[in-house]
Amino acid sequence: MPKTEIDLPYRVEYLSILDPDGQVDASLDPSLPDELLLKLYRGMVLGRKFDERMLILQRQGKIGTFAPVKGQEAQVAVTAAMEENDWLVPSFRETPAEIWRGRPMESVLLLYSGYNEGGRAPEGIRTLPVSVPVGSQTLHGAGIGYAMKYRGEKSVAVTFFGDGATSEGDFHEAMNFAAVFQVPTVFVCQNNHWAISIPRSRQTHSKTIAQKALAYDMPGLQVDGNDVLAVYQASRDAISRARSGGGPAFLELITYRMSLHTTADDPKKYRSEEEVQEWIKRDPITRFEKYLRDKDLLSDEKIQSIAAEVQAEISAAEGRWSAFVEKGVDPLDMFEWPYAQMPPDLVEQREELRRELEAKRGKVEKDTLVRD
Amino acid sequence: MPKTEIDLPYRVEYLSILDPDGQVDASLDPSLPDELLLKLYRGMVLGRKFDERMLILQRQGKIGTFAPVKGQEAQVAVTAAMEENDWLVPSFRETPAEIWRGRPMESVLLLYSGYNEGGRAPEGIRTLPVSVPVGSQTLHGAGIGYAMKYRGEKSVAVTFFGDGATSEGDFHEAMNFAAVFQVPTVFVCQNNHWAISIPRSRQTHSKTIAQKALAYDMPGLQVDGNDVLAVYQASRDAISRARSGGGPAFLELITYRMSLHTTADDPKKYRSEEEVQEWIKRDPITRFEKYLRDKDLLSDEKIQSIAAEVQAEISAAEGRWSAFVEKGVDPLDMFEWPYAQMPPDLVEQREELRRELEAKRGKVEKDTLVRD
Amino acid sequence: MPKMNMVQAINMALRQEMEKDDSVILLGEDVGRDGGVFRVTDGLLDKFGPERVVDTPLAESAIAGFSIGMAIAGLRPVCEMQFSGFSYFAFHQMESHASRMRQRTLGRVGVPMVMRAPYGGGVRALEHHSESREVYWAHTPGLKMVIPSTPRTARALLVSAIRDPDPVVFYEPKAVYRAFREEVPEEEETFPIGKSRLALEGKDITVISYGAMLRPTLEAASELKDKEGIECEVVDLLTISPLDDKLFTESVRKTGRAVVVHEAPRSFGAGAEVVARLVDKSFLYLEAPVRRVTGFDLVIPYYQREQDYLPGVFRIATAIRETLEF
Amino acid sequence: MPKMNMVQAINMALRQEMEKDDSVILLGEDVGRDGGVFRVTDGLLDKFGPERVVDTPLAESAIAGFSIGMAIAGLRPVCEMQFSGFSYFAFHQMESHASRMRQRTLGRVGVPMVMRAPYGGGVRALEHHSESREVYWAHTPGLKMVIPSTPRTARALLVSAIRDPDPVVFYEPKAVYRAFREEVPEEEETFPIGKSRLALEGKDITVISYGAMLRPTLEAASELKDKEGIECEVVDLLTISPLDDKLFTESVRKTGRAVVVHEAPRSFGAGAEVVARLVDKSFLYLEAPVRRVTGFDLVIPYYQREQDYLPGVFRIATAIRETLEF
Ligand SMILES: Cc1ncc(C[n+]2csc(CCOP(=O)(O)OP(=O)(O)O)c2C)c(N)n1
Ligand SMILES: Cc1ncc(C[n+]2csc(CCOP(=O)(O)OP(=O)(O)O)c2C)c(N)n1
Ligand SMILES: [Mg+2]
Ligand SMILES: [Mg+2]
Repeated sequence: MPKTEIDLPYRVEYLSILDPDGQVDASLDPSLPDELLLKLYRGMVLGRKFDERMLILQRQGKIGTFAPVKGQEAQVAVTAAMEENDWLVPSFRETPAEIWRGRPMESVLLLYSGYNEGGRAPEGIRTLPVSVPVGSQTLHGAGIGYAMKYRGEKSVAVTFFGDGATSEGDFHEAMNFAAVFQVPTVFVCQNNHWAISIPRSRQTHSKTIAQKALAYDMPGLQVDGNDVLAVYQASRDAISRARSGGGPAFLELITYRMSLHTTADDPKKYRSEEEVQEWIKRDPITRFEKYLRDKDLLSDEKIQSIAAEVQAEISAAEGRWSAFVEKGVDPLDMFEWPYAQMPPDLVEQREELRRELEAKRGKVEKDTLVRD
Repeated sequence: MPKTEIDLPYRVEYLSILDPDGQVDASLDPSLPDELLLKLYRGMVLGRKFDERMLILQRQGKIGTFAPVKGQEAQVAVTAAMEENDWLVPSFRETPAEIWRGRPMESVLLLYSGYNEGGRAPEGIRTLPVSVPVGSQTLHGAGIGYAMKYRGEKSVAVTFFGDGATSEGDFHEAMNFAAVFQVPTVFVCQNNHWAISIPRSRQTHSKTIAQKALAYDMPGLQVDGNDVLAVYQASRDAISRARSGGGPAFLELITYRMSLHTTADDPKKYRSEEEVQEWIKRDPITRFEKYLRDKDLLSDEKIQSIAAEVQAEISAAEGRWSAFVEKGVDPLDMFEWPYAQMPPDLVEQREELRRELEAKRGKVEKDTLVRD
Repeated sequence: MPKMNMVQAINMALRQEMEKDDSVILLGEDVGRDGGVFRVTDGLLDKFGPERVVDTPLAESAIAGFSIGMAIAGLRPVCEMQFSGFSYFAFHQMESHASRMRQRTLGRVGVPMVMRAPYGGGVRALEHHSESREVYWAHTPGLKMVIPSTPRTARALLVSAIRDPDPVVFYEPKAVYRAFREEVPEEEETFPIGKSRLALEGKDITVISYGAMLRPTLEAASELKDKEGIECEVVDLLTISPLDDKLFTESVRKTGRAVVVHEAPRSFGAGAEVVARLVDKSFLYLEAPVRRVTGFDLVIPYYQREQDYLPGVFRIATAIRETLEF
Repeated sequence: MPKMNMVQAINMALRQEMEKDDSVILLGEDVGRDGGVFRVTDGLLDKFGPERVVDTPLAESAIAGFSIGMAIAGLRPVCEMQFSGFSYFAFHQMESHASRMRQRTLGRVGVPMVMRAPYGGGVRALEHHSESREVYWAHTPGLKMVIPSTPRTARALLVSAIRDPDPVVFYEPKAVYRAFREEVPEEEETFPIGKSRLALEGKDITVISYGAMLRPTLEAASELKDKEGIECEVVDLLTISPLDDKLFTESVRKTGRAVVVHEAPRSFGAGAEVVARLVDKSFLYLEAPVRRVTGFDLVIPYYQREQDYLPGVFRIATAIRETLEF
């Protein structure tokens, strides 16, 4: 039955610049300054090594559950394309990106070792705290974009989320609001192929995630998310477009969660070792190393020295973290946080806990009766 | 910057068969049997006249708030394309469709005159009750589709919703689930151009609503929703495709809410009389009348006699409704409804109300003390 | 002082705060061109323009989440849920983020937003348009839950809510919207969130209520006084959470008896918390069980039966009398 | 009788009901291949196949709404919210539809679904993974809200929940999941929803608790008995709503004193309802105020402080002692 075709001039493209073997498409190479290239490399190495260190700390019982980021370190290219006054609205797998934007590593360690103090970022940094409820933070990214536009600030909000997050209604509502109000918000989907045990193919029926942007007449681009040059290029385009009033954009970064979902997860239950091996060949760091070597920006010595520097930084952060842990915290602090001004109920409840803690100390000293 | 284009062979088409002047595209005419054509006509006329009657009853204070359907009567073509064992999952602007599927008009009157009894449909009819929370019912349509597929029943679920509903996260989640599980669910969007005071253009940024289906690799078709032949044709295609295992489909019916959002609404606040006049020219009934006259299926007399029949039906339903109202209801009934078995709390609370009602009657008889 | 109904009083509060502070933004479904389905925001679009009075797409979670983003970035959004019955679409945004952001960041990031919603029965509306479920919000730490009872308290409390550094859920008793007028000063007036007020002084019994139920409560009190000489002390909670238990527990120390009135379902309703506080703080003064005069534990029925569901003067007066007779 | 932990007991309940009735379907995030993040559904995919153990996309509202549709069409879906902290994404589906469909249709359409969710603190988890907000559901008419405390009660109650013609929200105390084992009969066993049970007989004071808090409550009782000769009667609520107030109000008529223990925030928590029922039904027997031993009115802090937040043996025992000394 013949019908009229509606003219919808949308298409979804795929951007790749540096291939898994480290071969660059010269015509696409953004030719970034050496300094930036090395900074990107360093950011990725830091992300990898900090992740490895945290896994050890977790296995030693020194920190609790966290979400490893291994394989997704090219995310730093997104933050590299941002300006200081832009807003980062992360999910929970953006540790390298958060660090890039100034979050101290000890803050990350504090969070994952069960201290609420891990949520107190340094003043003045436009990075929101980790958001655990999947997809929900995308709306904050849209709302912040609205505020920037309303204030006439030339700042952009960049929000991260996973492939799984695109199934949540909040994601859809955020895309719709962003498009209707044409806010300067860039949506960055880290399609790492898994949402815990659910593969991308069973998360949604569409061939690409990028095409979901077409539902809002928003530009959607698929990017090799393990190609730091492509990620940078695509992010810079989307961010500068948004900054200059061009509205929101959507990026699907094709990457892979090489490690566990979280340290409580056992991926052997649901995915094959072969698949993981396939993706290890597409490691974002190895191919970038090759590119930088080819450009004579890296050598064995340089790699060693960067690794050493990074290790030292991590150790220093661990030191600050240990000092904090050593010092200990006051449980009574918890009553200070919920409201700008403590309501009478919480004043009373704090007093209850204070008395309890004192009584317990008394009991412990006298080694009597009731334990806890 | 050159990028690779991803091959996404999707397009959105527009289907129109009978134009606003009643001219049919002969090559597309589905050549429906005369009986069905007349039944469709009758269903639309009934929808229109019942709507008009309800508006009068509402203005007389005999019923409360309701959502007029004027202009959207071609919806009966969707139900006409359904089989008896299919499921209708309506929103709140599908009165003609519900009636088509066997909901008695007095049930509609009961609902809008404040009787919970208006929610008790006749046993055995696969039509869900009116759903007020916008968009939420689409998920039920998807879930019912799953049950049909699981049971191997060859039944389809058809869910209706408005243009505004496509902004709700639930709609997106329903589309995604339906596509992932390839359930026999047909999504029917009545794009009537308004969601209360919000025009379609500010509801979402996309050129069409149909293209939203592409986000789920689901077929999406735009249809002239005031063209009863096109609506029938498109529905039949989508429903039979779903029935035979082809998965879900999405239809955007382009129509217009000619009347009020609800009887509590004043559209003069937000839309122009010219726009309404433009759409009156595209009335679904007038053009179909012309088509049927051209086919010699309708004449002035026949039109009169159908109108009279329909009026008689409406009056009869009103009579049954009045009889119910006359008889009155027992407030204590309300405790029977929430659970299959009344929990002790409700038994006690029913007793409280019983005592109160008795005491009140006593008071009224003695004309004393405290009024209510 | 001009006399206003609650719709006008809220409209004035919004207008004046928007005039004072350009970070105050309204958003919601139909709040702009249409002026809100209850006309609460009427005229504000023309006065402040579409950037500040924002007609949004139909999505409650987005309205809340967008507001959270705005508030984080320094604005003071006042968002509307068209009816409280649809605010649950936004529940996870409020619970997961609005209520927690300050705690999550140890005070660094606040969410100074207001979520307004008409609530409650008595207006012969369709399903989902008559509920009273303030406990959902009151039981959520980090939020404040406010319900004014009159035009003047609505105006003063809304101004305080807008200026509050923390998120406030503001339920407006729609049965009161146009029910009566009250003098409301043109000049600035605020009322502290977290404080209740004495609506009527009395010595025989304390009746605790809020929102739309305050009127039948006061009527019952007045009839009982006139006809039987019973003097009720009536406490209007105004803020449900954090709950001000000082006024009513002290009142009960004086009267020895109490009744609590709300239209929400009884079980796990706000009345239970009032009783628990009374037991906690005025136990030795309690001379009778505290009666809860409330809606029943079922969804409020459609309008033919809703007056049987809602507490009315008769039910309240009976409970007061019976409590006094205990 | 085999000894099982709660994870195994729930797994057995699911398996046996699925064997009996092919309308029972499991669905949720990671319930299939992965066997659930707590392994509660381990092995069921292999046994029953992907049509009956359905790994869904990541969307809670959809999981609930899809289940509602399934239930309407004659299936008995048992859906999982991965953590109760994410169940609020589905709140509007449960409030607007699951809880109301029977009432809306005057009994014609029921929604026999179960929504399972691990809840509560004590497992050193990340934010949103440790909350206890059962009141949201308990205050929602039309739903039933169940919280087992042990492997055996979990198994018996879940079987009853699956067979219940009305929607049941089933919170599983994740701190109990692997904490201890209990004998659980292989043969069919149910426990009526809407009934509480006597967990310990005693004469001095009634302690009312549920879920994960039952254990420290029983420990406190046992220490108080051993060391001070105090005999606590402990009531395990099991069903939060509809609340069985018969057992505990009768117990208090005997003991004259009560303490209620839960980990949810105190204000507007389930403890308030228990107190209100005691005041309503056992007022003249109450010799002391009823103490609420609860979480505080703030979001449960991260794990370094969570044991200070959660009621423990010490806090419970102190409250019992102080109530007896009143
Ligand atoms: C609303 C919500 N539901 C469920 C969870 C539990 N959960 C945490 S991460 C996750 C999978 C997320 O997948 P994806 O969005 O692809 O991000 P990724 O973990 O791959 O980075 C789930 C189900 C959650 N945190 N929030
Ligand atoms: C979740 C929810 N939010 C708000 C409302 C109030 N409301 C009722 S109808 C409506 C507009 C619906 O627009 P659309 O989906 O286009 O359907 P139409 O009314 O045009 O048929 C609104 C906002 C509601 N019923 N449910
Ligand atoms: Mg993922
Ligand atoms: Mg519409």
